[in-house]
Amino acid sequence: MSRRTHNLIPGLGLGVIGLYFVIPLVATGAFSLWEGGDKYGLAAYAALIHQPKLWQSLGLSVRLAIQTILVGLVVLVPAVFWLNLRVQRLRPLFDFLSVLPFVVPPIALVAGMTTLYTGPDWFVGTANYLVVPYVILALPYTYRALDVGMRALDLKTLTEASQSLGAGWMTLIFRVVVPNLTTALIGAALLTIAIVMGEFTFANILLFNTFAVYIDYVGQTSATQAAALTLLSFLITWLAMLGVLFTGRGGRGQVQIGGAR
Amino acid sequence: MSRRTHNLIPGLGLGVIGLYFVIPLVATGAFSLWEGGDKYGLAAYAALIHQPKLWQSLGLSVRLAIQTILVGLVVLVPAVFWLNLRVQRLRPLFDFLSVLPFVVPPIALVAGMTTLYTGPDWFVGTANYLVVPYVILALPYTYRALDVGMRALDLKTLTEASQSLGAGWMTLIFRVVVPNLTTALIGAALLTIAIVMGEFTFANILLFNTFAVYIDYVGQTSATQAAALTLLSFLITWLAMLGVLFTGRGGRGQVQIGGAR
Amino acid sequence: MSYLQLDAVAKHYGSRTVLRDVSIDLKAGEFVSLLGPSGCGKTTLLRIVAGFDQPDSGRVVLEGRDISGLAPAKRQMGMVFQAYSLFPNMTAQENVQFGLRVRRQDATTQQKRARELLELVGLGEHAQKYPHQLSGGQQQRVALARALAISPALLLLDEPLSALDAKVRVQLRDEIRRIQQETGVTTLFVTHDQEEALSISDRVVVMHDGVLAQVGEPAAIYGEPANIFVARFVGAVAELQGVVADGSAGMVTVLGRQVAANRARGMAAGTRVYFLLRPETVRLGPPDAAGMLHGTVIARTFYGALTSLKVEIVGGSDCVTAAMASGDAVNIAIGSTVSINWDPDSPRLLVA
Amino acid sequence: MSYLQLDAVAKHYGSRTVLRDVSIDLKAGEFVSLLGPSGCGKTTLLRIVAGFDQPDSGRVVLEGRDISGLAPAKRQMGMVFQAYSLFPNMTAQENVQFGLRVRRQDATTQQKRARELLELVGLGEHAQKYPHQLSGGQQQRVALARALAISPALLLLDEPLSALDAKVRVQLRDEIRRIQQETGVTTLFVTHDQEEALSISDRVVVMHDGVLAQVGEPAAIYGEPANIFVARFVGAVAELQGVVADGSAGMVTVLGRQVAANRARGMAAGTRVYFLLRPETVRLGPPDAAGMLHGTVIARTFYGALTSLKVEIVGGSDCVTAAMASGDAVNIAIGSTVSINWDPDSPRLLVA
Repeated sequence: MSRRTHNLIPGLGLGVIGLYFVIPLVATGAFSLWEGGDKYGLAAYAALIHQPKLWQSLGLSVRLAIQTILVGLVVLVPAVFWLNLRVQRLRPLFDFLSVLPFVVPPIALVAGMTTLYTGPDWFVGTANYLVVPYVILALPYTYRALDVGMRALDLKTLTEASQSLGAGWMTLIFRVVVPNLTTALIGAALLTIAIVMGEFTFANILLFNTFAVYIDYVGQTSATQAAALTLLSFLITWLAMLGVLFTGRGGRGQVQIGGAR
Repeated sequence: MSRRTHNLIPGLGLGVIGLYFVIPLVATGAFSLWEGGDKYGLAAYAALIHQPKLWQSLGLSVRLAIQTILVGLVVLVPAVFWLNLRVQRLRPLFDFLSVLPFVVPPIALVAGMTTLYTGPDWFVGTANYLVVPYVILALPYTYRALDVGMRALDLKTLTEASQSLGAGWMTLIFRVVVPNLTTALIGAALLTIAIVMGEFTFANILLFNTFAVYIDYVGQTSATQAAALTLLSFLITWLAMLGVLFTGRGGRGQVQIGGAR
Repeated sequence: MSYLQLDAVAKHYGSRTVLRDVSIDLKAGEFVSLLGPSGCGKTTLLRIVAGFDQPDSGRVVLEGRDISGLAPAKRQMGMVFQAYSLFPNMTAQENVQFGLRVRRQDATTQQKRARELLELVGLGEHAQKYPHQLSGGQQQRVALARALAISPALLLLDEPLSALDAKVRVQLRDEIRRIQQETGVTTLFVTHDQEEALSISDRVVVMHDGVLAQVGEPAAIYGEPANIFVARFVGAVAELQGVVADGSAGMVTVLGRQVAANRARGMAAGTRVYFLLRPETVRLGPPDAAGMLHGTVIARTFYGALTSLKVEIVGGSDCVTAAMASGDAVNIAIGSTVSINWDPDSPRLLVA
Repeated sequence: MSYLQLDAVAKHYGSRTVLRDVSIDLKAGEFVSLLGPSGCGKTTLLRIVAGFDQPDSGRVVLEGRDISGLAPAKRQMGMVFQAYSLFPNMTAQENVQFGLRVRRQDATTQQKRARELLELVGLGEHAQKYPHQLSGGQQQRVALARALAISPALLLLDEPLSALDAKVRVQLRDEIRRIQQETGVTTLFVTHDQEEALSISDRVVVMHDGVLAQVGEPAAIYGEPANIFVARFVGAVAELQGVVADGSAGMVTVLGRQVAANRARGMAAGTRVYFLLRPETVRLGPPDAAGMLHGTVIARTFYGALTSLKVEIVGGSDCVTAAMASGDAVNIAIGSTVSINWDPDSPRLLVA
């Protein structure tokens, strides 16, 4: 096989993946502008803007996203730090825990949660209840983002350097670790937003009216409005992802050079 | 903060995460054995075994999982190989593409697919149609597993060594790359199984009767049977994950030592 | 009294013994190198002094105070690491100030001291640069300045030169020695490179498999190796099998010939010895001269000032290496037969 | 006719020029080193010869055939890399056989040849071990055997020693030279270590910023540096500012004194020159002797056989370094005043 052929094949693979994302987007876009027959216009968008439920669901999703980010970081930053510093041998365990959310089918988790929710009465259910599964859902990305960031830092050497200079743990974390992890932290936060904004299974089954649930609800009544919402949802999450991409790029350069051995 | 305190905090965080997984499991297990009143037994399990729909849905999910694995690996192995070998600078783009599935809310993707599905008539829908979104859903894990495996290999040097010895691309891939990636490949496959077995949103909305959909369906008629199925589903996916954990461990050692610099 | 005292320090990882009852004393202001091959325990020993590893038994005593239980942050030791260890988010100056900032010194003092130290390591003009804007050698200089900024009780250097290019390595080595002598800080330096250890140290501690093979001044380590491991590890040496022939006359039988070696005096005849010749003590002459041994030149290696000739000794496959000024070596062709001589004081004998 | 010919090879990465019209000829069986600091283009040049990088212009000609367009796999070049490059899933023997297997040789021939080569690199007993069971030095030996197994048209060595410990590095260096001479394979060796290049090569190519600074035999590179970069990079040298005082008598004014340097003969009076003295050509004497210069000994560095003394010259802050047998250096105390002399043939002069 020549070199050129070799380069074509994965390129083709990427192209196919790309098309899979682009075709539905374009089709959705076109469809959202359709007003029946030969007419195209912004009617679907106009109709949506005046629905208070849209803004309520969007607000709920944003609030949940922020709560999820905070809880996730407070739990994971020390855990991943500790992993990289002292218990490298536990990495397989961490890797295992971090993929559990994909492993335990969400539907099974929901069934478990529903059981608890409808069975014994003592487990109260508010929308905040969703933060727990969302932290779990965001776990793999938050974990990965933090782990990649910390690994690139040569954390062990930096920690020892900082200790030999007399710094305590607080100085170490807030003056050395966190400032060099801003990229990773922002990336984790943006990913969490994307996930929470898009999560449907839990919210739907547990009967909370989040943004994703609202899209589905609209879809049942107006196909063109659903298409318009879908585009909006794409927009929000893609913006979040572009954020990840660009912070990731800047940070990559910084980390790569600074942490080089 | 003393060293001991510091070690306690992340330990606590892990414990909380662990509890979150354990409590529903135990509760679910107890509930699945409940036969009303004070009676406990295996009635729910017995009732399930004789439902042909259970086996049909399980079969469908397994078939979809295998198809997804094959399509995913054929697309991704060359792409990740090419990334690691020639286009390291495209890594941010790959990272970006690989998280798209979380970014594009599944519900939005489904809405897009439904639009295409119900709109123009030329897009035919069979259960195989699900393989496309499932490959996309599995993309991040397959990508990560392959990328970690290939990075640990110092692929560039191995490729150049192999080329300088006169090997072509086929020899390189099948004699050098793949034999050193078995761990990564098995890991990717098992993760894909776990994801496909658990996926609910697409199958439910597109009206295919996969295993996860069946769990949900049972849950609406018999709470105890749903609990039993949930446990079964946990079992399958946890076994798959334990597989990942153990192959991951063996391979880690091999890769670490062999590819050490 | 000794400044730093390592007292029977032992360390095991599982069933593997890394250090067996190692005891070393350092005088104040001394520059001591820990020299040995990979896995000899030298880095573990340094890390125990720094407090990053805990000994299984034994004590680390600094100025009479047992610091074995003290956290690394309390030990007041400046350390330079093998890997580049500067904080990537801080400039060179901020890195150097870090230890002072932790000690809550006032900003002016911090800046003044950081400036001084950056001047000392020759980087006064790079104070505002970030680590990724500095070369590897410059980063290690900043790391040195940072370690010195806290006026450390002890300066610990963990192979700080091994990631650098050969030329930079030699420059920074000389610089480290100069700075250490200027500041007078007691220093412990870990290296696997014998030339590095010999050239930079007041005393060298040669380690092997977790024990001390020899402790002494560079000239003593090189000139009077205490055992065959040290003889082989430090410097080049030709190693022949010998038997003491005459302990009163100082004669040893090597390859069937009696040769002179004053150090055989007093040894019992019949004692088996390693007969060791440093290349620079070997003199080659024309084959007709009355040589102690004869041989054939089989290889020549040019090192710049010196050239070494490898000579296969007649009557065996053993070789000796002779080092001489490159100008003199030009006249001896490969393949030519030569006589081999040495001053009877030169050979070192180690009982085999 | 030359065996390998690099003909005006140029390479740019974006706006950065890595190689500017580099031309080198190798004779069959020659061992040539590419020597230079990081970023001088030596590795890029090697990779262009191997086919892993493409030159922007220029040709690579092997035995009269232009191979510039040939894929790496077709070039029949054995390469040893800086990073450990053995296939982790194969034993040492399988690694060595790999190239033969690709060439579909029969199994018996493969095994026989692999055995021979493992014996050649001294690893006959480790044939069945996997890479992770071998030390770094052993892995590089296997890599060398693997590269030689295909009877390469050219052996390419890309800093194969730089990841190894100092002692292992020297051993493997000598081994590589021996094996190259036994097999007679034409070899191109990349290194940043001048001692490595001088000691192992038939010819050395010193590179600087993508151009050839000097090409020649090790003795010529060391003894007659063509420019100040080579003089500084290869070996230690004291560098003084001089002005030719008398071109017919061979006198140069250095630090206000007229000193002898035969190479000034024929140069116009008033020419500004770098006045270069290698440490081994500097002779120190008692201060009352009629020295060309006088100075104060300010530092002593022990290297084993040799000791170098750094002398600050009276009348300036310039220094010269004198290297001498360690036994002789013992008698000269730090702080003592000495006279500095040299053979008038020794100083090298480079027009500034």
